[in-house]
Order: sequence, then structure tokens, then C-alpha cells
Amino acid sequence: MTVKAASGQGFAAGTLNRSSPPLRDHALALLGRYGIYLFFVGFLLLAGLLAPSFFSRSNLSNLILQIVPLAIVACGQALVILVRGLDLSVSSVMATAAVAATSFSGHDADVLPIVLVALAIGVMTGLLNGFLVVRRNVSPFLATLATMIVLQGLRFGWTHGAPSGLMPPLLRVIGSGTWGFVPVNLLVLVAVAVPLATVLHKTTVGRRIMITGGNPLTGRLLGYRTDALTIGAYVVCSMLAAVAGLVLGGYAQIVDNWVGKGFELDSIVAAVLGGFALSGGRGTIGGALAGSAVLVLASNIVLLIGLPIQFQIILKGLVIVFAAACYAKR
Amino acid sequence: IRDTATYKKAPPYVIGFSNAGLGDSWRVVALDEIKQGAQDHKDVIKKLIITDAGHDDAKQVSDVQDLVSQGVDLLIVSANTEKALDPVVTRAMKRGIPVIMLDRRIASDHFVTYVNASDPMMGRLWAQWIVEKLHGKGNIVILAGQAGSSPSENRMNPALEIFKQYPDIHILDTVYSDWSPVKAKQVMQAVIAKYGHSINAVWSAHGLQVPGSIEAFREAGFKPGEIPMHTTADVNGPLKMAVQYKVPMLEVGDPPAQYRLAIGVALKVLSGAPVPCVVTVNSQIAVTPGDETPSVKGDLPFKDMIVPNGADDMLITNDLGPDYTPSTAHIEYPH
Amino acid sequence: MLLVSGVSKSFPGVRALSDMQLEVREGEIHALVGENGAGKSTLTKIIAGVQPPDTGELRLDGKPVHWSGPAAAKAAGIHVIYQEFVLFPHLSVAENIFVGAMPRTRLGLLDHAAAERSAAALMARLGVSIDPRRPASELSVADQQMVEIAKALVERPKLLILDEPTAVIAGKEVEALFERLRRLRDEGVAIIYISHRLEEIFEICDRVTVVKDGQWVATTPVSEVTRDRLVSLMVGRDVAQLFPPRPAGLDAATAPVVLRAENVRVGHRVRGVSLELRGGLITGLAGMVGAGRSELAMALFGGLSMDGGSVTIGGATYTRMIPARAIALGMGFVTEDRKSEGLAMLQDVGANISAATLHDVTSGPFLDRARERTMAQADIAGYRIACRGPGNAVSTMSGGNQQKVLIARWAHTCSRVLILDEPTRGVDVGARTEIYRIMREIAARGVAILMISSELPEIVGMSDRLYVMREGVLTGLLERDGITEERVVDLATHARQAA
Amino acid sequence: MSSTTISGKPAVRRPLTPATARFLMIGMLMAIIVAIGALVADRFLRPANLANVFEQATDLALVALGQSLTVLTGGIDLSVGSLISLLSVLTSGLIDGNGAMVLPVCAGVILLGVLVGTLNGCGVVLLKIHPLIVTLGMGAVLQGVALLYTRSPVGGIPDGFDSIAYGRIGGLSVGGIAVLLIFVAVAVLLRRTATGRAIYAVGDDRHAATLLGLKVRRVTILVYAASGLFSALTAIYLVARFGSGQPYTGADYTLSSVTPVVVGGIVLSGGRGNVLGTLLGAYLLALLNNLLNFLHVPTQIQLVAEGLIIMAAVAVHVEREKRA
Ligand SMILES: Nc1ncnc2c1ncn2[C@@H]1O[C@H](COP(=O)(O)OP(=O)(O)OP(=O)(O)O)[C@@H](O)[C@H]1O
Ligand SMILES: Nc1ncnc2c1ncn2[C@@H]1O[C@H](COP(=O)(O)OP(=O)(O)OP(=O)(O)O)[C@@H](O)[C@H]1O
Ligand SMILES: [Mg+2]
Ligand SMILES: [Mg+2]
Repeated sequence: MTVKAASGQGFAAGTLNRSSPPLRDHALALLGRYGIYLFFVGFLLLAGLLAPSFFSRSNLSNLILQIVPLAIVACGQALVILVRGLDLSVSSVMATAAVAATSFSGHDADVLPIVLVALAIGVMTGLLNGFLVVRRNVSPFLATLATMIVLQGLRFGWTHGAPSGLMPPLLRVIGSGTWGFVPVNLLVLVAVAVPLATVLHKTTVGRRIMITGGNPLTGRLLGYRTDALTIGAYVVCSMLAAVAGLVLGGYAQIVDNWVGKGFELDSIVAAVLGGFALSGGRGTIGGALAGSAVLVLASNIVLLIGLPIQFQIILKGLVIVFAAACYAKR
Repeated sequence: IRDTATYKKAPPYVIGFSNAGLGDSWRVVALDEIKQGAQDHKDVIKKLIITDAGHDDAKQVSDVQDLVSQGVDLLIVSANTEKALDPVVTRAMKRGIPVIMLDRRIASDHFVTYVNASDPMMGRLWAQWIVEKLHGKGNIVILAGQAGSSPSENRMNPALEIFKQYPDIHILDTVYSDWSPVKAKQVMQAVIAKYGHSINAVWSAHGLQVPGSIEAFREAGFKPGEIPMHTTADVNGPLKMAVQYKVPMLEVGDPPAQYRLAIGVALKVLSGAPVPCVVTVNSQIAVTPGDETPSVKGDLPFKDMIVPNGADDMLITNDLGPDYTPSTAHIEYPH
Repeated sequence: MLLVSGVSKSFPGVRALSDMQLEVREGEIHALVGENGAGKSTLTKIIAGVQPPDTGELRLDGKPVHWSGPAAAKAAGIHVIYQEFVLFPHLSVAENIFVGAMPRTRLGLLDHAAAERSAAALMARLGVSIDPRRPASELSVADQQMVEIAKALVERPKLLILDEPTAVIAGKEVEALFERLRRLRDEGVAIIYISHRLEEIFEICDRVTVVKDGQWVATTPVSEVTRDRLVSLMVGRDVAQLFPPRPAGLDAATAPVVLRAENVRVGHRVRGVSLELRGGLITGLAGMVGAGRSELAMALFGGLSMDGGSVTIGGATYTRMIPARAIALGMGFVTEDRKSEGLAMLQDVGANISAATLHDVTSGPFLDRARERTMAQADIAGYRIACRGPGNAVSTMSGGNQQKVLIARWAHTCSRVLILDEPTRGVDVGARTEIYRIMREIAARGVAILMISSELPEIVGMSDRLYVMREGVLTGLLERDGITEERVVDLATHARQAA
Repeated sequence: MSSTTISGKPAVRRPLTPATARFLMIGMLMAIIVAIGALVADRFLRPANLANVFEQATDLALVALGQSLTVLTGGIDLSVGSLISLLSVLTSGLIDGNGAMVLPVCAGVILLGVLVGTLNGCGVVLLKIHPLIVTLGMGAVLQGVALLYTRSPVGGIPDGFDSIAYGRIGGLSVGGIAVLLIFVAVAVLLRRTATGRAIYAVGDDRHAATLLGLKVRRVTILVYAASGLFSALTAIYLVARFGSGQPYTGADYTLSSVTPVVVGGIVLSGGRGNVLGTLLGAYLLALLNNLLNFLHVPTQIQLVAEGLIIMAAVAVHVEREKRA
């Protein structure tokens, strides 16, 4: 026995000798992991250089106000991407939650029911998405596209075409208030992202999601409740979208039918820029947050430099491709 | 004046209405207005068939074709974009179906008549007021609707012509709100971060996005009285805010009542009576007290236009009665 | 014909090949042997243009070549049957066989009917009958391998490389394959043959090159080397005894029954199987590929749902089993296909080892990474897993070491039963003996082991009791001295020969 | 040889290929729609109305054809919407009512479409980024360029140009017939040429295709180029239909172009399905829209119905997909 153990050590040592990883590989691995943060910092510096008003406290606080809703959605989207999915219905959930919020009296007393209704909308949509994907084997792209359309129809039916009514003042404070220069909605993001990151990266449930996402069959044979984990990811994603809808609805007092328009694709892009692979099983919540920030920054810079709207769109496109080409390999 | 003798028919009529789409409160109220119009004349109207293109040109072209297939006697079209619907409307006219354009026309004049409140007039009036208020000197932000949408462009372009005549009027930025207060607030925040107090006026293409803009100013620390002048249309919220935060404001209405009027015009056409080539609905004008200029005076006291307890996005220019709210209304009409 | 000299290749963290050399002549079958991770497959891929070498030179017919990609190598007449299947799951067998070289009609359009006819002819010559119109994904693993082989024959290559072609086929198919290979050799084709089954090397190869740790060790004619010599060249030490001896005092008859399966049925693949697994013993399950052994194992573990029958374990009887319950009852399952069913390829060694026993590495609600690392480090040392540590991603490890990671994982859960489905598939001699040793160690804890294997010497050498399965039913139970290769073959194939 | 023929004949005929099953399913849904239509409105079944439906499917079918090809290789092209917008404003803006410009401009626009598609393909192949991201980024850039060129409808078309969209041969729309023929041609090419099979092979298993020496990169670039080509044709068709190009004309096609593809049975993970299914999918959606217009249902219900039809068409489908 002792002899074998000794030779085992010798073997391991031999392997270590063989591994002399070139510096480049390490650099690439690090870039893959932390690229988004580098990009983010680089972007901040660039913005400061190009537009002196960028680092004004009010602009920074505005930026955060705008980043938060996208970041919340991106967190949920990331979760779904982790289990090899996609959720195109997030924007529709956002709008529906916001519309529901204005369907009450507009007083603070209604905030609790509003939040409950919004979350219920999220849970129901998430369950439907998850059911279609897991039980009926519908591709996530199509399943969530269909729920997106259905939800939009129901919303139109509910509002008779256009929403009306007011956001309760409390939601407005949450959506657009600041304490000093710290936006209140940052608290919401923290309240969402920190537990999510903890669960995902530090608990067994998170590990199960990671393994299931990377290889569903393996997850099943390990006794994980893979169906529940996958459906759960869709449910959490939709719930976060509902929360983001309330935050974004509170950001402007009046809600229209398209609160969150474009967030479905933006959130996917943010997650991918943040290091999530669309093939599942890889990524960190921090990356998704940074990815969202980079997207919003791109638009903000163009506005600050004073280029016309067209360049805002063009720059966004270039940032997406460039950033992805730098580090977000498939 | 257009002769419509060839379209003369005996009632009852089947009228088709191809709507561009819903999505904001203005268009919702407008839709209720046209239903109300059909209800008013249910003795001669057998059916009003309404299609909704969801702001999609391709679908609206299909819708028009489908309405023709269904054998309507007359078509009312509110064109999503003025060029895209041109060929299909022209074709319908060639087939002998009279078409009335409503609120959004097609580019050519292959229609019987065009019922609207004038977009260029609104845009020009707003611009004129700003110029006069600023005595021909100052910095302006254009808060447009959606890039490429016809009401936005049709209001903005005449306004720009006026601004161009004054060398000391500077357009700081043109930003697009997509008619959304949320988007408006986002873009205005960046604009305010850049230009701060040097902004003298905001020319807004409608009232839907104005609350977002005013909110952005308030959050940037502008006290009541410091927020620059805004232009607006139709919506209750901006008027309330104008009073609350002392924002100089010009309201030029784009009354959805034109939709109800369109039914009346349609019946005239079908009875063979001559109609004017363009039927313009008068806009109501209101200015915050003390902000009148030589060429812009209010029709109504500003205060009287506000519905103090009404929702911010409530339409103030409908004529469906005091109890009307879009979300509860249920209008019976023949269909 | 092919000359490889001075070839080196590094992957992030691993030097797969260094200064490798190889010379293959026309009309010979050249064996390439070496332990798991020795670099055989990497060399194959370099020769086939899949990966460029870091340094070194390839010469084909004396001329130096630099492949721009697999297409270039293919155009030069090199065909490879890779260790992993290279099939299009949803294309038909015929299309897979004629990929890129479909017959055409006079109009220049592809002629599917002609392709199907020739494919059928080809399969017939290989002694299998496979409907050429079926999609490849519907075939059994063995049939898929036969399609791979048929593909190579269609190509008429100058150099044919086979990377472990017999890992999933047995008996008749292997004979048919060898028959074709000999004929190709006689027609002047150069063949590189990689296998861990040394008896095959002696059966059909002319010369053999041994690789160890990415380096060339020796090249000799097969006739001049003994099996033991070959093994010691590969391993670098003497491997005296392949199968560890059965512990003394083990009595198959008195060992406690840990798991009893009663009339288990799964579709038409498992048709009423009853068996017993006894603590401390290794129970073998032999049979031809496709006999339904894997389905049976899956059903016992709950990976497939039983259509009938029951499993008794721990004093209770279950008619429905799910993996979570199986694990809770103290079962472990090393699956047949480690990539698609076993490992989480994106995760590291630590995460893969702890995956089935996450509760052991948590403190409160949180994962305890330090504990996980300690656990993994112990296993890495205990099972001699060659890797850079618990943080090494399993995707970059060689097959044998991946297999050890899997065994290490399940060794933590299996207090009662451990099922191993083809535990040494694609695993080299050195690692094999270690896996056998580990199996004995685990059995010694009182665990009942069920070992499925298609390799006769292995299953005969390791089993204390041996069931034989054929076409979904058990055809016999052999014990102790009754376990002989002849009996097993007899029971596994009897019906086929009679038919 | 004689034994060959015996074993060459399949023992049992495979009962129903997935593609056939899907066709039957769409056929059934169409039959249901037609039955309802015939019940509620006598004008529904008139040839003129059915000819309208045939015509109305044209644009969606055409974009979806390009999309089908990218999806068959396991990719996706989310730049089609913006590309159509850009090419439509260029078409009408450069022709500007001048008949002599029609041919050169159309040729140029088609070339540009192919070029943009090629660029997409190169991005996918060279940058090794997921196609969803590449094409989304490209889409944003194209939309920006379209808005730089114009922010409102531009230009116009000479007389006769609109017959591409509105012209009829034997009561059927010219564009519709052309698209039908294009689909049949593409379907034959996919089945009966090496490149066509390579498209399936790449989508089925890209790694295997590489190892087997197929020109994976070339095939990938080709399908995106084809998607660009069909987007360009769609743009030209839309200009004919609308009389001018507009900077947001294509926006809705970005996501909606995927619908007929998947409803028609092409699997998003690639390698499986048939473009003729896409064509049927487009007809199904056009027929549905037509029926809903005849039923006079409000928009909200139209949306719900569309969503449910998508779910119905796919959820009853039991084949397993690999991933999104
Ligand atoms: N793509 C890759 N990335 C990183 N490392 C790799 C890669 N491919 C192979 N390796 C490493 O290179 C070494 C040689 O692997 P290779 O597959 O060539 O071994 P082998 O001799 O074929 O082993 P086996 O008998 O298990 O198939 C191993 O250490 C393996 O982990
Ligand atoms: N006729 C068939 N149709 C579909 N799949 C098949 C068929 N035959 C075999 N397979 C598949 O091939 C694989 C091998 O079959 P099975 O697992 O039953 O064999 P086995 O006895 O376990 O042999 P081994 O473990 O050596 O592969 C299984 O995954 C099975 O699903
Ligand atoms: Mg190998
Ligand atoms: Mg098996």
C-alpha cells in the first residue's frame, strides 16, 4: 500500500512538471473571466475623456438609475441562459407588471398588493415558459416568444389599448428617488443581485443549476430535480422582470404599453457580454451586472458627446460585437 | 370641394376602418370616438368593421385588402405611415371604393377626403410661440416622437423651418422619446446633464412624453419656476405639472373627436353629397397665464382644461362626456 | 509513407506531445499504444490536420506537408476513425457513409437512391444489416461504429487511422473489421491502429509504437515483443498482475443480498430480469453489445423508468426508482458514456467529485469550497488522478483520468451498491489495474458491485458471480469456478448461432 | 450483390418522418381555419380572398427563407429586420421614381444585402461569437445607418414597379408565385446538392463536419449571405408594396421571421427540417390573420390567438431539441 501511494505521488509530480502553461493561455483565460470588467473600466475612462460632464455626480446617478432596471432583468436572463434557455418574454412581463401597478388607486397603500400582483404575473409567466420548455420540449426561443405575444394581447385586453392611472408615490421614489446622490433603485438591485449571486455561486442549489445547465442528463442522474431547477430559473427570471417593470414604471410617473421595450434582447446581450455562454453552465452574476452597465454606458456616451441618435444605435451594435469578439467566445 | 356622386349608395352601409394601431391613450380614445360615431348613426350603418395593424405597415396593407375582400362600401384609413399605405389605398380607390383618410393620411391624394387636425399647424404654432417667448434668441431641445413616424416628422419639420429663420435660435439637440414618458426621461436626463441651465425651451411633439421631461428637470435640481418652457398636446399630466412647477406651457390639442366626425363625413360621401378635400378639426389652444405672445393666445383659460383629479395620461380633448374613461368605457356599435 | 518527426503540442496546462516521432509504411498495420493521456489521439488529430503542431514536421511520401485543416488532410488521402464518433445524428446512414462523396445523377444532382443501394451493399460486406435510410442517431453504439468503419472503406484512403475502433463492438463485428483491415493492408493502404486491447495488437498489427507521456518510447515489430514487455514499456514499470486476487475468505454463497431485482422490464430492451447483488462481491453482467445491460443498469438506478418489476434494497421494495432515491439508498452509478451522462464538462474536478454528495461539502446553507478541495485532493492522491489539482476543468483531461473522477464521485455515495457500466472503456493498462484495485477496495467495504463489461478477460477475471444477458433476458448465472470465457460466450451468443 | 438488394430494402417502412408529420399538422390547422372562415363569412372562400392571402404571405415567407437556412446550420440571423429597413430606404431613395435606375439600384441593393450577410457570416466564423450576438450587433449598426440615410420615408418608385407586389398572373400575385418557385428551387438544392447537404451536416454536428473535411466556414458564410440576399429581395418587394422605403419598415421581421421557420418544423438547434415547412408556416400565419380580420376580433385577441397558434404548432411536437 505504502509503495503504491509513493508512486502515486511521483506520478502526480510528473504531471505537474509536464504542465508549463504558456503565459498567453493564462492571459486568455483571465480575459474570458474578467474581460467584461476590463471593458467596463476602459469604457468609464473613455467616457470621462470624451465628455467632461460624464463624471458629474448627477450624470453618474442618472446612469445608475438607468442601469438598474436592465441589470435586474439581465440577472434573471442570466439564470435562464445558465440552464440553456432564453427568455424573450421579459419585456412583456415588465410592461404587464407596470401596467398592473397603475391599475390601482395610485396610493401608497396599494404598493403591497401591486408587488404581489406583479410577482404573481411573473410566477405565472415563468411557469408557463418553464412548462413549455421542460415538459413540451418547445425551444425556449419560441416558447417565450409565444408567451410574449400572448401576454401582450392580454395586456391590451386589460387596458383597452393603453394603460392609464398613476404609480403610487412610493414606487416612484423606488424607481427614481435618490438619497444624496445614491439612487434608491440601487437598493433594489442589491437586494436582488446579492442573494442571487450568493445562491448561484455559494450554495448547493447554485451548483446544481450550474451542473444541470452544463449537462442536463448528468444532472438528472445525480438525482437533481432538473425539471424543477429549470422551471425555477424561468420563474425567477420572470419575477425579476416583473420587479424591473415596477422599478422602470416608477422611474417615470406615467406608464405606457411598452415599458421595457427592447429589454428582451438587451438583457440577453448584457448576460452574454458578462460571460454567460448560450450553451449553458457558465457565467457569474457580477458579469451580468457589468454587461448591463456597458450597454447603458454606450448610449450615454453618445448622448453626452452630442452625436445624433443614429450613432447611439450604431455604437451599441459595435460595442456588442467588439466586446463579444474580445472575450465572449461561444 | 369634391364631388362624390359616383359613390352614392342606398343604406344600410358596411364601413371598414383600418386603424394603424393602439398603444397610447390618445389612440384608444380615438377608437372609442369612431365607435361612438357608428353608434350615433346605427340607423344607416349596418356594420363598422375595425381592423388594427398594431403599427405594422405590412399588416395594415393586408388589413385593407381584407376589408376590401369583405365587401365594404367605404373605407376609413388611419395610415400607419403615409407612404406605405399609398399603393394599397390608391388601388382601393381605383376599384371604386371611396376612402377617407383619418388623422394620418397617405402621401398621394388618391382619397376622397382627409379628416384631421393639422400636424404642421401644431408644430408651427408651438415653434412660433417659443420663438416669440424667447424674443428670437435662445437654446432649444427638440423632444420628438418616434424617428420616422409621420405625426412626429410632420410636426417637427415645419417647426424647424421656423426656427431656421432666427439665427440666434440654437437647436441643442434632437432626441426621440418614442412617445414614451419613460424613454423621454432617460434621454432628457442625458441632455440636461450636458446642457444644464442653458436649455431655454423644450419643443415637444406631443404631451405623452412631456411628464418624463419635466421629471428629468426636477430630478436634476430645477426648482419650480426654473424649468424651461414646454409645448404639449392633449394630455392632462403636463398641464397639472405646468401649474404645480410653474412651467410655461403651450397646449395645442389634437382632438380625437375627429374620429367621430369621420363617420359623419363618410355618410355624406355615401349619400353623394360633396365634401371638402380636407376636413380640419379645430385645435383647442391654451397657454399658461402670462405666457401669451402676440400671435398665440389661448381659446380657453388654462385652468379650465385641467382635470385636477384625472389621471396624468387622461385625454382632455375627447367629447365622450364627463364620465368617460377609456378603461371602463364600453361603447356599443353595429358590428 | 508517413513520417512524423519532432512534433510537440501543448494545451493550456498540458504538454500533450513532445518531440514525438512515428514512421508508418505502406501496406502495414501499425499499432500505437500508450496509457490514457499519452497523446495518441492528439497525434492522430495532428496527422489529420485537426490541430496544428506547435513544432515538428509531417512528411507524406517524403514531402513535408502543412495542413490548413482537416479538409486538406482528407484531400491527401488520410482518413480517420476518431475515438469519439463523428456522425451526423439526423442524416441517414447512407448520407453519413458518403458524406462529401455522394453519387450523382447525370444532371449533377445527388442520387440518394444510388447512395442507399451502395451503402446497403457495403454494410452487407461488413456483415451487418442496417437500413441505410435510418438516421444515425437511432442506431446502437455498435452499429454507429460500423457506419464509421464503412465510411472509411468508401474513402479508399492512402492512410487510415483507427482510434480505438473496437471499444464498442465485439465478436462478429470485430472479426469482420479485422478481415477488412487485412484486405486493405494487402492492397497497400497504410493503417494506424490504436487500441487498449493488447490481444488485438498481437492479432492484426505488424509493428507497434509505444508512446508515454507524449514521448516516443519504442517502435518494434509485433513479433519481437511480448505482452508483458509492451505493458512495461507503456507504463514504465512492471505490471505483474492485472487483476487483483480475490480476497480470501469471501464466500459468494453466504454474502448478504444487498439488492434484489425482480422481473424488471424496460420497453422491449429488458424483458423481465431478476438478479441479486451481494455485499462485498463483484457481480459481473456480460453480454453482447445491445443485449440491454445498460438499460437494466439505468433502470436499477432510476435513470430509466421500469415498465414492470421491482427493486428491493435496504429492506424496502420499490416499483418506481428515481436517481435521487437511489443515491439516498446508497447506490452509485458510473455510466457508460462519461461525456454525455457522467461528467459536468465545464466544471472542475472538485465540483465533479462532490456533485453527488453536495451535502457533505456544505456548512449551513453554503458550499464549503475548502472542504470540497480537501475532499478532491484526497481522491486525486488516492486514485492517482493526473491533473493540476481540484481546480482543473475535466474537459481538458484524458479519458482514463475522467473515468477516475467519476468513480471517485460515486465512491462517496455507494454505501450499498455501485454499478459500473464499462468502467474501463478507453482506459489504458496502467489505469485499468488501478480501477480494478479501487473496485476491490470498495467491495471490501461491504458494497455490492455490479460491473458491466464487453471485454471477456476483464469480466471473467474480475467477477465473483457473473450473470449473462442476451436480448433482454438473463441466460445464466455463473459462480466462481464456473466462470470461464467459453461459458460466457456460449450463453451470450447461443441463440444467435442457433438462429 | 443479390443479398445487398434484400438488406437494402428496409424491413419496415418508417411510418412518418417528422417533416411529414409537421406538414400534416400545418395542413390540419389550415383546414380548421378555412372551415371556420367558410362558416362565418361566405366571402372568405372566394378566390379573390384566397389570392389575397397567398399574396400577403410573400414578404414573411421570403425573409423566413433566409432565416431557415441560418437556422438549419444551427445559427440565427437577427439582423434581417434592420437590413430590410436599410435596403428598403436605399431602394426607393436611390430609384426616386426614375425608371432607368430600377435595374442598377436593385442589383446594387441585392449585392449589398449579400455583402452584409457575408459580413455576418464572417463574424460568426472568424470572431467565433454566437450568431445571435453577431447579428444583433450588426442589426443595430444597420438600423443606425438607415436612420443616418433618412429619418422619414424617402423616394419613390416608377410606374409599373409595384406590379412586383400587386401584379397578378391568372389571379395570383406575381411576387407570391415567384416566392413559391424560389422555395421549391431552394428545397431541391438543399436535398440534391452537396452544398445543400453540407448545410444540414453543419447544423447537425458542426464539429463532426469540420473533422470530416466539409467546408464548414464556407457553408456558414454562405447561409448568412443567402439570408442577406433574401432580405434584399424582401426589401425590394416591400418597396414595391409600399411605394417607398422607410427606416423602420423591417423592424418587426427580426423576431417574426423566426416564427414560420419553427412552426414549419425546422429545429432551432439545426440540422433538421424542411424549407417547404417554412412556406407552409408563412401561409398558415397569413391565413390566420385573414380569418381574424373576418371574425372582427379585436387586436388583443388577435395577439393571443397568434401566440397560442405558435404554442400549439410546436408544443404538440414531441421531438427532442438539443438546445436553444
Ligand atoms: N483540447 C484539449 N485541451 C486541453 N488538453 C487536451 C486537449 N486534448 C487533449 N488534451 C490533453 O492532452 C493529453 C493527451 O491526450 P490524448 O487524448 O491525446 O491522449 P490519448 O493517448 O488519446 O488517451 P486515451 O487513451 O485516454 O484516449 C491529455 O493530458 C489530455 O488531457
Ligand atoms: N434498435 C435500437 N434502437 C435504438 N437504440 C438502440 C437500439 N439498439 C441499441 N440501441 C442503443 O444502443 C445502446 C447500447 O445498447 P444497450 O445499452 O442495450 O447495450 P448493452 O448491452 O448495454 O451494451 P453496451 O453497454 O456494451 O453498449 C443503448 O443506448 C441503446 O439505447
Ligand atoms: Mg485517445
Ligand atoms: Mg450499454
